[in-house]
Amino acid sequence: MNILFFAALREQLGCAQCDIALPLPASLATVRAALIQHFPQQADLLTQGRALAAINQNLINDENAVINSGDEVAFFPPVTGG
Amino acid sequence: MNILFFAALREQLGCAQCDIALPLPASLATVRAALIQHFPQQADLLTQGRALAAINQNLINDENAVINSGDEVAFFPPVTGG
Amino acid sequence: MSAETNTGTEHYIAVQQADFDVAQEYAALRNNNRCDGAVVFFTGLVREMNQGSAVSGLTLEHYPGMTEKALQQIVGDACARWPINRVRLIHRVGTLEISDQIVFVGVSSSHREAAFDACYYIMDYLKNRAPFWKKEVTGQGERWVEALDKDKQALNKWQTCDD
Amino acid sequence: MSAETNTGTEHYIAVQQADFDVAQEYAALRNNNRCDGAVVFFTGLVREMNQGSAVSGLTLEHYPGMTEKALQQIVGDACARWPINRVRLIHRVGTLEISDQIVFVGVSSSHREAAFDACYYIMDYLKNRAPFWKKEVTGQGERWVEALDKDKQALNKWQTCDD
Repeated sequence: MNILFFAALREQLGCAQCDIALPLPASLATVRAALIQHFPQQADLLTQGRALAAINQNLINDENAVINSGDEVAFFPPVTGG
Repeated sequence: MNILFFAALREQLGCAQCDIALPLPASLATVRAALIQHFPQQADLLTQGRALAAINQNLINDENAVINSGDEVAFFPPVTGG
Repeated sequence: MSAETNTGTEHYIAVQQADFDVAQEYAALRNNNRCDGAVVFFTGLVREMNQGSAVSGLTLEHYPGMTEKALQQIVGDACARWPINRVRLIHRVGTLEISDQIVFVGVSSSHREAAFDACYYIMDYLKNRAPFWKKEVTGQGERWVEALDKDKQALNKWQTCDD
Repeated sequence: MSAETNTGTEHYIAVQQADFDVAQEYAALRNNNRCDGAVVFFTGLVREMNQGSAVSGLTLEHYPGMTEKALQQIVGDACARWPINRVRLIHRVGTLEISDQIVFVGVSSSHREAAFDACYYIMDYLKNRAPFWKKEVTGQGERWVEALDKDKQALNKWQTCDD
């Protein structure tokens, strides 16, 4: 599955997106854990609270939320607009 | 002493100001009572709450406030600007 | 019928018959202002419907002298309460038509909280403490606008423990 | 990098690099609007000092697509909660300098309470939910702005019993 990154997280991971092999559907928690395994040096930046998650462009607070094949998934730092 | 009136109260009393003979200093309550005696037909319009009072252009809520000779005194309805 | 008063270097208070230009007021809040990140402003307009009747216009009466004093007091109180940098407050008097501008309150501050709260506070106190009175022209003739309990109650949100 | 969306007849939401004109936005809230007696607007500007450092400019990154969706959601929620008639919301992205305009939120309503509350609500939620990120240029180099606890806590004022 493809995952998008933005802002500081994009810079810290060194990429705007990455592909992770993972059977879907999977929970947000599972995807986050796989992401941490994929970027072990940046594990702390990817924990819940430090990295927010969006599924299909909706902010998701529930780590049990289900990600299906074809969903657009993104991780990014807390927002600072306005 | 001279007393100024504004807005609806000015129209209802039929004058923008009036002169009332009253020994000063006097309390706001005393001045209000004298005013009611001067305009018996409009007594209800002049009661506390219906007619606000200002002394030297400051809104006064305390009926015990003292009015001295030379003070500018005004009565008017609750305000409706903005 | 026009009075302009400066209450400090950065505040502007005016009571006037003339209309005001919001773009010009906004520029005055923003120009050469490198420290403020937030501007909040309010404008009050003449509405067509008020207290159940169609209105075709209104006249604003005021108490010259006391009006300016009351507005200065309100702005001063807001400045004492919040870290705001510039305030501009203009209230019109005289004859106005539907959709005409009545009042402008603009506040700049480093942060949005102070700007929002101070602007709202100034309007709430103006509604209760500044000696202006509206007389509306309706299909049934002229009538003085009644003061509303909800405007009095609006002040409750600004009560603090030491009031 | 520009997206304009109408969420209903009277609302306007845009994410754009271009600057906006407050006078034009105010006119759009006010023109042919005989029922609204109150307009409240907020503008956010680039401040020279932020989080303890002198800033010479900033870059605003966003998540295209999600940004517009998040802003529509916030405006829709405000409209469901307060009787407001027109909302205009513009947020800039890209490179900005000191004193540049970042964001505009304008709300019109019959009465001031709804206009003030809805405008403030939209800004508070935008600060927490809309995917924008600021990167500042300071004397010590570039840095991403840190999200603040006070912005998160600002949402508490909008909590209701049935939330």
